[in-house]
Amino acid sequence: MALDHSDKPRTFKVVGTRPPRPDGIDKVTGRARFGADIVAPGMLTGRVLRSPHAHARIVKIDTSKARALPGVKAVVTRADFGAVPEDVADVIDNCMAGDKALYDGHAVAAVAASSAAVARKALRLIDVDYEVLPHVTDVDAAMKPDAPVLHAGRQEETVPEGYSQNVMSRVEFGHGDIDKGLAEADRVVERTYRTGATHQGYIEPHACLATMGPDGQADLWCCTQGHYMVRNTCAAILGMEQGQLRVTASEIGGGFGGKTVVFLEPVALMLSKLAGRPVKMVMSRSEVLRATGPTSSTSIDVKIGMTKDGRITAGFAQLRYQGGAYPGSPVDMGSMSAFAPYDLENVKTVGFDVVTNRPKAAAYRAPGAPMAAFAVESAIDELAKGFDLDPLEVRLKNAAREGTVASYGPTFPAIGLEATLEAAKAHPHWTAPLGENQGRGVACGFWFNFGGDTCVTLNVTPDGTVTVSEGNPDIGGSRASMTMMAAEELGIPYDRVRTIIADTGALGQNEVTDGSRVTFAVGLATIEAARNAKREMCKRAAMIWGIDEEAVEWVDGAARPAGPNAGKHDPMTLKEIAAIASNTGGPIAGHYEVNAEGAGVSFGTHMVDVEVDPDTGATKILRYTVFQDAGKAVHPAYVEGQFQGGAVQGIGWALNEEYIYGEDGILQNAGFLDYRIPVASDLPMIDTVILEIANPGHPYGVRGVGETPIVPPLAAIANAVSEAAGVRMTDLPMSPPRVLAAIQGQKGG
Amino acid sequence: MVKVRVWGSLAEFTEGQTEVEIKATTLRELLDGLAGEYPGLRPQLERGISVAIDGRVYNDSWFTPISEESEVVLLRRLKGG
Amino acid sequence: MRYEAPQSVEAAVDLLAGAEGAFVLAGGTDLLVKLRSEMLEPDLVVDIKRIAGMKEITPEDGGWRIGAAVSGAEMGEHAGLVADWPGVVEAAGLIGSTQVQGRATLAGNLCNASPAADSVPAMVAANATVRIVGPQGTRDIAVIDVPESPGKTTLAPGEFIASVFLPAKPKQGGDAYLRFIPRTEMDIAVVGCGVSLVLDSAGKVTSARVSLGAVGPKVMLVEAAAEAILGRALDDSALEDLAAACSAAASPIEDKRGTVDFRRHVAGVLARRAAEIAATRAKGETA
Amino acid sequence: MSQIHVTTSINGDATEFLCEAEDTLLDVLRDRLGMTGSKEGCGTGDCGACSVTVDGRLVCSCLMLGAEAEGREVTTIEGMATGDRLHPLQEKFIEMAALQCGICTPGILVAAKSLLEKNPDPSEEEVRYWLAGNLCRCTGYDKIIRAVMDTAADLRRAS
Repeated sequence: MALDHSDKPRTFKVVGTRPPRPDGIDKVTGRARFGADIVAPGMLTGRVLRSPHAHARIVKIDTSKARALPGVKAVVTRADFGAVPEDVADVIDNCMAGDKALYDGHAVAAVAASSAAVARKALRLIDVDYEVLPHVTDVDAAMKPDAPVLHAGRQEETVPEGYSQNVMSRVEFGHGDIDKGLAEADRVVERTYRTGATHQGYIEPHACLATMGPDGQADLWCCTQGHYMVRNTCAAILGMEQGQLRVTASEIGGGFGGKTVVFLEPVALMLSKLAGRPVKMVMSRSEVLRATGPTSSTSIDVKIGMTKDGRITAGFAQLRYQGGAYPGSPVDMGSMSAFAPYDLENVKTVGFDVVTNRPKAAAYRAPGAPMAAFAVESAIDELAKGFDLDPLEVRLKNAAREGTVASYGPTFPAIGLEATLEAAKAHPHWTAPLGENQGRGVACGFWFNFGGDTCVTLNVTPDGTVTVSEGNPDIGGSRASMTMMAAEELGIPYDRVRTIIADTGALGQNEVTDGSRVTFAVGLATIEAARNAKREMCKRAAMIWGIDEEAVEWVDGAARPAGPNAGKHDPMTLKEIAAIASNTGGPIAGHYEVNAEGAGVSFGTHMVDVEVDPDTGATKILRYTVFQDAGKAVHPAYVEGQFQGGAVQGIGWALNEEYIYGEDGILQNAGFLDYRIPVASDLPMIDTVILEIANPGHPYGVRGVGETPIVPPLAAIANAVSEAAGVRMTDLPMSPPRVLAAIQGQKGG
Repeated sequence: MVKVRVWGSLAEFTEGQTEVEIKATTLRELLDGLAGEYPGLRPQLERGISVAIDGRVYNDSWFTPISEESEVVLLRRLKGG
Repeated sequence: MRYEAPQSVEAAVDLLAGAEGAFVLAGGTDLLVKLRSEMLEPDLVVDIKRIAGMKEITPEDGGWRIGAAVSGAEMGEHAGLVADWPGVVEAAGLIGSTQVQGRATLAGNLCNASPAADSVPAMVAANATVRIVGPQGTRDIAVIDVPESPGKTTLAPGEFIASVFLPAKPKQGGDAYLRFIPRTEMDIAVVGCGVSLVLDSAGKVTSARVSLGAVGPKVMLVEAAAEAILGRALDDSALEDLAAACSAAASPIEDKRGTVDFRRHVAGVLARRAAEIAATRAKGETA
Repeated sequence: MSQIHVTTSINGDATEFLCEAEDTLLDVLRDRLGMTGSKEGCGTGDCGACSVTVDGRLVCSCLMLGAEAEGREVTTIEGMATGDRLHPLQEKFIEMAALQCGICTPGILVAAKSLLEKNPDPSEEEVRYWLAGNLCRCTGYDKIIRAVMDTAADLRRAS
């Protein structure tokens, strides 16, 4: 695999500029077609019936009255799917409940009807006989041996005795000797931190349009972060061959990890199969909140020791994440990332993956890491302040750098944490004066970043323009980045390249748009595809000139003789070579397929000023600055956008967002009215500082940037609020009632 | 022989060792070697793991070369958002 | 469901009286949410916006009559209304987003009968009345007498509110409304407080009305709070007493929006802050 | 149940449609008229993605019945550009990367245009409060607010 081709420091012509995105006009005129924006002839409307109980055995479902309603064309329950392969069993059970409904909002049946009104009516005619069971939604309660059990007999061998069967697995990471380290400390902070469950909160609800014919061929249009994943998962569930199912990704109205799994798609396909007509399904906002992936809520014990000069002698954390109704919370990611920013001799994390009667957690931007960082960075802040040490200096003193053995095992190559801390220290924000009831917080964050299976095909048209086909939905400007990298590599102007997102029939397997992988991995494949096309074009020029193809090089968008021995020939531009492609062997293309492993990790440091109203506990964000290593910022405006968006999602998580369950296990706030994501008037501008410490694993040095920005904010804001309020905040969200109670408790105590 | 570091909770299945030695020149040989020497690791290997080789993370590329000097660390399978 | 848009009050009354499950549509910002969530399934929706006068603000007896379909945005653009009852206008202006402001009405906010309705404490403090039309004719009642319990009003079947009347602004009077929400916009009040007061030339309170929202099953007029400041200058001690009276009067529940302790405490905090704004306005200063 | 016949103007074009009494204006625009530029993010007036103007007033089309559009003048995102000329806000949003996924963009543009028509020189705070009912989850609003302020400044200079 050709990953070790990192070019020496180079100057870029296109990369690093801020051209208009290719899909810009579609998106500002309303022409862009998102998940719900498509129709098909004869289309039916699909709707889902959802459990009103947090935990119930489904004794019987009687759909006969619904089927008899005029206009109803198909009704589906879990029974229609039959047995499915083991690796998708939980997936289909989450899309359509089997023996038990495991959370409020769990799908139990679906209909396809001639109109939305008929579909609505049909749902009411479905009789479900539920045997209501005791439920549990809190992570600590779910771990107790006497907690109601969701799944019996599925516990991994890694879980010790004494826990409920809801504890699905246990992981442990670290090195050194915690007790020895703690003994060396001048002070030890030991606290429990809790975070509420938050939702990714994309503005576009899940939507799809499925068409399946009696010949077994199917077409699916949907908003997803990965249409290849949708294809593979749906094919497995429906017992189809992957090649028979063509999935086209619509424009996607946000995902943040929440659209890396299927919810409606297999159901729509089954409805279409049974009805023999296209079926469109669109979730309502309340369905999105009740039944699609939120994050884990967590409970984390931290114990950190520090010497009075600020050296961390030991770090321990026990992390308990509930991942909703099925195993697979990101507690392993949290456990691996918790102490990743620090060079520690003694470090240990233990993680428990717990199931509860809540919707199955889906990935959310650096899944698992923000909560762990919240706990660890809060404790470090408390220690630093206790010794009256500068919190940035303390972090610098302990910062991981090249050669540090990471808390999760490997030795770091060149990384950018110190650079972000130094930039933070030098920034005017750090020394700006603060007023009464105001506080400043800082925190660091880490994310792994991924690569994965990736295909890119680059075609040269007869008139010398270039089209790039990639297989990853463009969630925030990636078409622009790919276009830029192709133009850069080919040495042609940006506007001579057009990038499209191809459907599953057009390219090979592509990993989901996740793990901050796209600019890294698809970018790498785009560059390599361009290099292959260049090689071909050099060959064509060599044919024309009658010289060896090795004697031709590609410079500034044209083939040239590589040296004096190659003879004197005028350069042939891409356009000139394209024009004679038919005469020199046929169309010119470059393609590249790779499992792009070796992504570079990423670090960031956030700084925030807040003001807390001591009479109401309300927090106002006054100033916010993000410092992050981007490796190489391909389109800096969209890099800044990732930093800003991640920070603001973090602000929501820190201050107001949370899933609120009643005693009855029913979600109380399934709407944007009471699931309170930040609005424009809540916020200041979000300043950004992009650091560029090249990733040796990418030809241009690119690192993923999308996820890291959500890791530090929870702790940075908690540290700022704690300073402003004069009391250490350990539970998120720091909603006004919680902050006011803490302030009053402090006064009382 | 390649030295392989395993994470804490896997040590239970490697006779308490957090570092084991496996004869391997590629990732595939490494995984096969681990499963052969330490059958207790098999459930975890089947669930999927990531491997850091000299600080870079690999998931599936069997023929990624590993040298005796390589730093090899088993990781939980990484997933992103 | 049937939709009708009658041109006269009489036609509207006939339609409403003639159908079970009939609902009035003015701004629709609550009604459509309930339709959408299937909380309501009306047989008939009567759109009153095409009835003459429903979209008008007219001077009357030194005060202002506000048609039932006048939106918050329209109120905010009416200079006379803003000058006389800034608290009521601001309260109406707090309901929802700019988009919601383009439609939401005082009458609708009142008839939705939510204890957390923003404009209602402000109207109660201003001693506003409503004109109700119905099969039995026309009657005027105080705003405070409209809500009965959460989601229920005292209006009889077939009746609807045709207009809201804000009385003449007292000389040296001022009003204010404040609410607490977790964000800066788009939330439902966790606590709301309306204050309307009149000061004498020495700055002492000669009359006051203090109301609270979201701390009981319906908006309440807190007479003890008004008494606490009556005859006094609004110094720290008077404001403390006002706050204490409001906290004592609050009988909130704990829900997804706030705790009992929080609501009690913040009721006092808001009363104090709102009284200071109202007093500033009473002195003819801008606040 | 018979459908309601509505005569209205949409983006200046005389338009007639039939709808059910319970259809919202958003349902009509998207499902009956094929104008899918207005988006449904919540259906409850909390996200602003369906923003349109009716007789010049900014509203959520999900909070208005289609039948209420009788005789009104509705403008949507589809009417924002003039021929092949983008509105200055549309141009600025592209230039300043004021969108990421783009789902909230139509509603924000319609709302911002309505603001600038009413207030050509808004402060940052005024822009933020005017747009508080338009949720964006990608951008953190920074570039959106800057783009609106910048467009306002351009328009003031041009006039």
